[in-house]
Amino acid sequence: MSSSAIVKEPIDPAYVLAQIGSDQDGASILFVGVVRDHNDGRSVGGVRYDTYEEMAAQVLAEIVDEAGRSANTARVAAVHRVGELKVGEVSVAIAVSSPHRAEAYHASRYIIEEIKKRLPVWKKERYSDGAEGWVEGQTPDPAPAPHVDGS
Amino acid sequence: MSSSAIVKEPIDPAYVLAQIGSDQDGASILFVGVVRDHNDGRSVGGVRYDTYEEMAAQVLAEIVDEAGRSANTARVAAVHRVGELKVGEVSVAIAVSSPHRAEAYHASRYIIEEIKKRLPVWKKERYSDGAEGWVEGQTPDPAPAPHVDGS
Amino acid sequence: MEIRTLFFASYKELLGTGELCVHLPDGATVSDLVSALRSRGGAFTVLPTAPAVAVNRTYTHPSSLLNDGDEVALIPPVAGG
Amino acid sequence: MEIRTLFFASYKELLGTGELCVHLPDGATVSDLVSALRSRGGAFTVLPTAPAVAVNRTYTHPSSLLNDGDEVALIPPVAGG
Repeated sequence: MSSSAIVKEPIDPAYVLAQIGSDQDGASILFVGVVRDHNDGRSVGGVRYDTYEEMAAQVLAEIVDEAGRSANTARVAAVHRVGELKVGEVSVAIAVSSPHRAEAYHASRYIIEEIKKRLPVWKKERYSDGAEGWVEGQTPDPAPAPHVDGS
Repeated sequence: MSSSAIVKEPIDPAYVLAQIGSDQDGASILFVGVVRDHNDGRSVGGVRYDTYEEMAAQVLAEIVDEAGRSANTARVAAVHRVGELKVGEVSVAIAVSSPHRAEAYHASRYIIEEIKKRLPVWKKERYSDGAEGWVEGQTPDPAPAPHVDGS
Repeated sequence: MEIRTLFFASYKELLGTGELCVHLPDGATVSDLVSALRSRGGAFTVLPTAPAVAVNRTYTHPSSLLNDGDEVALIPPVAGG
Repeated sequence: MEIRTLFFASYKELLGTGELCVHLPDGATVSDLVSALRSRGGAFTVLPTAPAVAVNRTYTHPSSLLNDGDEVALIPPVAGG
């Protein structure tokens, strides 16, 4: 019931949302990450996401699996885009459904936080003044704990 | 930038999501509440939501406004359906966008929790065995605190 | 004074009506209205002694004073979402 | 033994390459690989002494032993989402 992918094409959030949900589920949550026009006070014109594709696909599948197991019978789908993105374009879409809303919120938040901690994806911002820079990220832990922690 | 409504017609979550988002916003969250096929161990065939419509419209607008003010420059939209609903139909859709994800998650969760605490809407479940029953709800506080509490 | 009193959901089913016009002496409170209703007997005695109440569409304390023409709703526990 | 070593993002830009084949003695660890790279001098000295490392696509401790044919990636701080 769960799915995940690293893609180069634009993401359609409605399509990701349509991957999940069932008659047992009272709550569905869609998280959409979008390239915004500023970061740390600088005006951003666009970004490029690089990736270690084979590993990223595997890590994203693990994160989705962990979230699904933690949230009682959750249906989970996550897609991360890589390559060149313009302001307003979707970088990540995460959909979760679950019988009750608490688990769905928890699983949704878990996935985006774990993506930021350990998905091998890097972001280079292109600023309006022509400069570029790699976004300061997080150093992945060598043994990520496979449990869902508090929000 | 915020909107809210009590409606009798089916809700299109994608339409609610399309109400929000801007180039300043890095995170959008859509919460969708769906009529599920069971509750408290009983098989549910459908539900009816009754409402005190004039007051519900006013209370939902207040909740949306509180969430918007608490989440830094959030764009917020919330729609609650009333009347007869079948299993799988959407009862509520809440969309929030914000520069950062923490505020968006917080505002989204705040809205659904406040709806359950104080929106004058009542749910009668129709069970597979033909019986019906009002869902045990929450008694609204006479002076709801207008601040966003922890999740 | 005259109070337009509204009933919803389980209260409406219990009483068999969604609306009543209730006459009360000046200076009456929300609590007085509830007592007046319960004193009608029959199904009215099944109403809680201190239900949630909205006066003119705002949740209000039982001790609040009522005014002629107020719209008062007795609110069963809510279950939206 | 021979280790296929991958560089991404800022490390790739720094070194001007995304991949190197590195020869190491048997029994070498992840740390030994990083030391061997840094000892090449030039831009290599700018690599952290203990970067995050994935061996065969799994995050691994610096003390882990390497095997001939391993794919080892040096992982700059990640910034997905």
